[in-house]
Amino acid sequence: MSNYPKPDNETLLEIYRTANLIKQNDERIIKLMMAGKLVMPYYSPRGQEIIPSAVSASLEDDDYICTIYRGLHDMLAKGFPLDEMWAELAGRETGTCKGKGGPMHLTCPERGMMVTTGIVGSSMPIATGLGWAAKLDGKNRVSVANFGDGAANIGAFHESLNMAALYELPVIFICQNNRYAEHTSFDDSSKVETISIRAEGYGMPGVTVNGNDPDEMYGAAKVAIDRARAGEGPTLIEATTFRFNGHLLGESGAYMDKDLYAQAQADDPMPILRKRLVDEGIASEDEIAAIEADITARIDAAQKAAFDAPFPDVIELKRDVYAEEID
Amino acid sequence: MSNYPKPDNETLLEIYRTANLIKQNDERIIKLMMAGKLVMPYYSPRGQEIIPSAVSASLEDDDYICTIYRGLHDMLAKGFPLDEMWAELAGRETGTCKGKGGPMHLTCPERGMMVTTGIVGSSMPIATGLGWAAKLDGKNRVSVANFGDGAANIGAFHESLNMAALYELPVIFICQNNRYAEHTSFDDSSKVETISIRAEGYGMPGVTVNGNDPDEMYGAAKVAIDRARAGEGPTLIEATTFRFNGHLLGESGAYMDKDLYAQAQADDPMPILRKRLVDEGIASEDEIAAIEADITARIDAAQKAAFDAPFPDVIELKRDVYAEEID
Amino acid sequence: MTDTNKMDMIGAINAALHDAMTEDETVLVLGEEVGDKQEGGVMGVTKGLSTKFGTDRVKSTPISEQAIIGAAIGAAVGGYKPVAEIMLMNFIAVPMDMIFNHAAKLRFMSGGQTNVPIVIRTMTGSGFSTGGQHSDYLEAWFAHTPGMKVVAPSNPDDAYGLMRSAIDDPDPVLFIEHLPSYWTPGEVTKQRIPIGKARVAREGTDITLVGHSLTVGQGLAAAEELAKDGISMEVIDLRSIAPWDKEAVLSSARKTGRVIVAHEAVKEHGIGAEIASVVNENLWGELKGPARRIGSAFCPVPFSKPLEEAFAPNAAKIGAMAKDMMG
Amino acid sequence: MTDTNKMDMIGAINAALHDAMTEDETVLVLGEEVGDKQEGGVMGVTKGLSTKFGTDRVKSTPISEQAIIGAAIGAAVGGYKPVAEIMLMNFIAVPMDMIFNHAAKLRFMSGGQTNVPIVIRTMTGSGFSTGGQHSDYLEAWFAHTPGMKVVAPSNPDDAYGLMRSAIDDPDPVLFIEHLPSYWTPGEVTKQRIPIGKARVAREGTDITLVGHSLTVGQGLAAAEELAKDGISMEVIDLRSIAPWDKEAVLSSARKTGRVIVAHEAVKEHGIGAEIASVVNENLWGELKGPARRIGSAFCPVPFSKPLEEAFAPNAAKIGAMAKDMMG
Ligand SMILES: Cc1ncc(C[n+]2csc(CCOP(=O)(O)OP(=O)(O)O)c2C)c(N)n1
Ligand SMILES: Cc1ncc(C[n+]2csc(CCOP(=O)(O)OP(=O)(O)O)c2C)c(N)n1
Ligand SMILES: [Mg+2]
Ligand SMILES: [Mg+2]
Repeated sequence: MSNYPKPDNETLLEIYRTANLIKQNDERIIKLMMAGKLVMPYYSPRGQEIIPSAVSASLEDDDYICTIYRGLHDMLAKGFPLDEMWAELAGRETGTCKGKGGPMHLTCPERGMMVTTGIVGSSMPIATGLGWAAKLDGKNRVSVANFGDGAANIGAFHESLNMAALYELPVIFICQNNRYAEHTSFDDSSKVETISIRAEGYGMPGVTVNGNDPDEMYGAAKVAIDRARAGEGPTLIEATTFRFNGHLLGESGAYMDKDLYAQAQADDPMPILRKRLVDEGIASEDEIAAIEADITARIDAAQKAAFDAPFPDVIELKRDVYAEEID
Repeated sequence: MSNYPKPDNETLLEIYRTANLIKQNDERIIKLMMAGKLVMPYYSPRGQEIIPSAVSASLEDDDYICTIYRGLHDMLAKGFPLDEMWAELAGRETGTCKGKGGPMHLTCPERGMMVTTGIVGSSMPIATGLGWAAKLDGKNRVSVANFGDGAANIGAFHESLNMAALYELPVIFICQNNRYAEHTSFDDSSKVETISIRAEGYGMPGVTVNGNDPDEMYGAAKVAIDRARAGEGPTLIEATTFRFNGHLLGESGAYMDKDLYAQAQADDPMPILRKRLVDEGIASEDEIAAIEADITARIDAAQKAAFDAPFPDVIELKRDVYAEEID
Repeated sequence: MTDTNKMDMIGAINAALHDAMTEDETVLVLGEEVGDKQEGGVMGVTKGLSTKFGTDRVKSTPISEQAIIGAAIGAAVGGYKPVAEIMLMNFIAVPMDMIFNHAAKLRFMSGGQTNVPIVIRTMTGSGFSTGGQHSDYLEAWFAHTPGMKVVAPSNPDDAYGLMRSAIDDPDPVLFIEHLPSYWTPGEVTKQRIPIGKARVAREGTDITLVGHSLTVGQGLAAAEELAKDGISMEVIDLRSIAPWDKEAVLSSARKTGRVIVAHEAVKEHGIGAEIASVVNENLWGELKGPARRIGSAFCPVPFSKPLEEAFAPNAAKIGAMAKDMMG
Repeated sequence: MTDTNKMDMIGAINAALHDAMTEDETVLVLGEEVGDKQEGGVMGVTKGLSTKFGTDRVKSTPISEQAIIGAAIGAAVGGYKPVAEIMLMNFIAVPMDMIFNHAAKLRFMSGGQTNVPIVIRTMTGSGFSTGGQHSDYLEAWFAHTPGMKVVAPSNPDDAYGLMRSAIDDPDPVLFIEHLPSYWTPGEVTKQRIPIGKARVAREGTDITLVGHSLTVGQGLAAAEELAKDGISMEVIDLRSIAPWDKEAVLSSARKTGRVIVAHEAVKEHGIGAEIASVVNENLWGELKGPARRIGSAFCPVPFSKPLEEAFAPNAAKIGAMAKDMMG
């Protein structure tokens, strides 16, 4: 890991900017949900911000990603437009999916955000196919599959990794190991200590890194992405992390190991990175505050525009089922 | 592997007896199919006889096995009654499944032969469940899942091995790696050189042995079966072998690597074991010939009884769909 | 377990599992999150079971739907009666092979030598803004599958009684739980409800509404309204979808001469088509018009509230069709 | 490719794939055994494609049905038009999640931003003694799935034309190949056949037979026999099952006043139920009796020849029902 390329100061600041957008966005959603203004199932990515922020530092707009219900962080890091996202969460016709998809199916092909799925494991086979498309295009594009630790035990994981390795597809499999799958702890779902150990069984490189550490996460992702772009095939990255708001917003969290939870809270990557930026002189407190204020303003605007927009008309039930409208 | 327990002479002779039954049975089926007297899809196990013969030496009647369309060898080694088997192949009402199942679904619970499936990979999850039942029973029974090299790339493999390891179930996963899945070579289906390497990814022991060598196969199976009986959990055994009659009887075999095929023929385990029995003085040529003649007679009888029996009545379409007959 | 007979659906199913496991130690439970360490199921349906009956009989599983159903099938073939949970009905597409090709067919294919006494519990139902992959009704797939039984209680008493019968049943039963009805309380008599028998939820003379799950309550509400206009609607709660109670439906249809079948699954190729066809085939000449059907719109379940509401059947749609049929 | 227009179904589908791949380089092919190294498909349907178009565009896959469909979906979302093979229709239960929750829904859930222009080829049909897991017809599952289209050619000309239209189609199309018809030759005009349009295979005035795949030929044979008794049966070949040609069926039904829908899938909850219901709903008062249905017996496909024959529909059953309806 010491060999990993390190993010430069500018990149580190960019990682923070992205991660802060994710964090503030999450906090705003929760606030509105608590106030009864947003009604939806919500799987908060709070605590996992660094992973996609560090990964995306090496991605281009036209690289592909697929993610899951717990994927707002992945999407925002990929550049998902805030306005369309908020309008979608609010179920409005101006939403990126015209209000038809909702939080679990946010999609934005212009930013390479191709598929969001609510079915555990299903991001992987589809990202494999996007990797095939990318390879055929011959433009050195890559495809990223995000999924959780729980998803690593489902059949689709196995088939996808084997196929991607066999065809040497430019796919980066990012297992965000947040120690829990719903209420099931990582230890109760498998005998193994890391998911990355499975990579060898497909003949692909596999690493476990601290996903909350921007250096490690950036480095591992960059190596994998470069490898994929160079036509050398897929990589499995297990990024360890923690989800601070449990599985589904509103749950009790009683199933969680208290010590593990307390430790994770103490290791919250957001204040750590913020402090580091200041300590290392990468940005001043004022500069960071300005960045954060700017993000707040963007979220304000997106939120307002979303709630001002109309709901979709019921005719939409007949549209987008097929290319042609149903009569 | 040198640490493996070795079969004693009696066991070795028993392995030969079983393997010869499998071989003669296969040859008879092919003869009748060529003559148009048996009509069915047939997946010959010729070449793979040693594997189940050596495994079954350590199994009891009430141990469970699940196998696949290419499974006559596994079943005969487990003690499947010849008469009912032949009657089933001939589609007669005296068949073990009353003629309803046919070659791909032969079942004989009295001999622990619980499920035969035509769906690649599906023997594994079910054998896992039988392992759970065996563990609950508390009688040190084990459950064997037979499957092919091709099946090792399907999702059910992954889920089953992970679950069996997690619950420490008494399951022995036997991957009969005959180098081909239909017309796809092992090398074209995965980047890895052995299937057994995947065991580590589930936290269970995995070994690759020469399935055609009775010593190795017996030893590896005995260790795994003893381990399972002792409550220490599952094992993945990859048994290398070759299928001499291709995937489906009647195919051209043109897809097969000629050198590989020639080498496999030269390594045919049946004459090798036969010669060894004589060379090592375990049985005389006459004794072996008598064993073989006895088997021939048993097959003759089973075949005759099968073809003398009546076909099932069409009322059977309404029976065994549910416990109660459909009206 | 509480002694009072007033329970909601969650409590009723929990009580049924509790009672069955107490009376018969071959009854097992498995699925994601079902153990008490995981809070006894995402909705608490299995609460208390692992504590009381132990984690050998109550297995909280990895996210491995194929292995869950496979393990249930294996344990069933090995003499147990597993109740497997597939958390949401949409996820049942994942282990579809295990259900369709194995659970439903093993009895027939083995000529009655084996059988698969499993219950597959699953929940579904739109109304919680969960979008396209979390609230489909797929009962028609299973009703089209010989070997499967399907039940769908609309109230706690039926939930208890049908669960007990499903567990008793020697064949695989899909048990559909309507999520939005989980918290509606009702009297629970703890009587078994025979599979295949419908219930007249309200008597009437002008028109027959055949429903299950959601549409029973909607039918009752519609009947209440129609009564004000002097239209007397009989409401039949199917309770069992496969087999369904032809006698009850036909005798009501004979009386009223008008039939509406309503279900939350999309109308096209839903179970309403079969029921309407049977009604038309049997009562031609006695009916005042063709049996008609109400189902959800022919599209995936939409996220945005106004669309989700327009998507599903409701009392008003039933009432309007009834009036239309009364001429 | 041969120049003559006389082809069997295998040749026609092969020609359609060949022509589509030649004209449009985004057309891809994937599935088990589809490459020439593997002999171009188990029945040779994809023969020559990998040699001509290369193994980047024609991927012979591991046995990984979820990854096959997932990869097809991903490549489709990435701008390609993959034709994926699921060898036999029973195996389609394995990737059911990929088809039902993803391929069929992505267009709608993304609000039309993405679409999934894939074709899923699969073969089926009883008659070859392959038993319970190799010859089911499951078209009703997919017709019940908003977002899917389903076609099922009964002859080489339709096979070519429907395949070309299916590949052109911007939405997922399930393409059902009737195995026992593979070798029946016919004239191939190489015209596209529009999806959703039926064909009058034989004109008649007394009764309408609606069929597809197997039952078209049976209907024609039955019509020939009925003609001897002075009964004139019109035979409609649906060609497309979803969407199906309501206009064609209703206008024939209006003319004859009597309708039989025949399919090889089991009768109960088959597509005949939907078609019969629509006919009855629309033509009440014009019909001479209710639309009726013929399907296979309600059981898994049996192995034994006499049972397999009794299981499926045939010309005699169609003829007998027609006579019965003529009174
Ligand atoms: C096939 C399937 N099974 C079960 C579920 C229900 N479910 C939703 S999220 C989840 C846990 C997933 O855990 P993990 O993969 O670790 O991702 P995380 O939520 O922790 O990010 C489960 C079981 C599902 N959506 N899909
Ligand atoms: C899910 C599924 N996919 C495809 C098939 C078709 N098929 C039957 S056997 C076979 C090859 C299996 O190869 P392997 O697992 O190596 O077993 P072997 O036949 O060599 O014993 C395939 C692809 C199937 N039966 N089930
Ligand atoms: Mg997790
Ligand atoms: Mg093989």
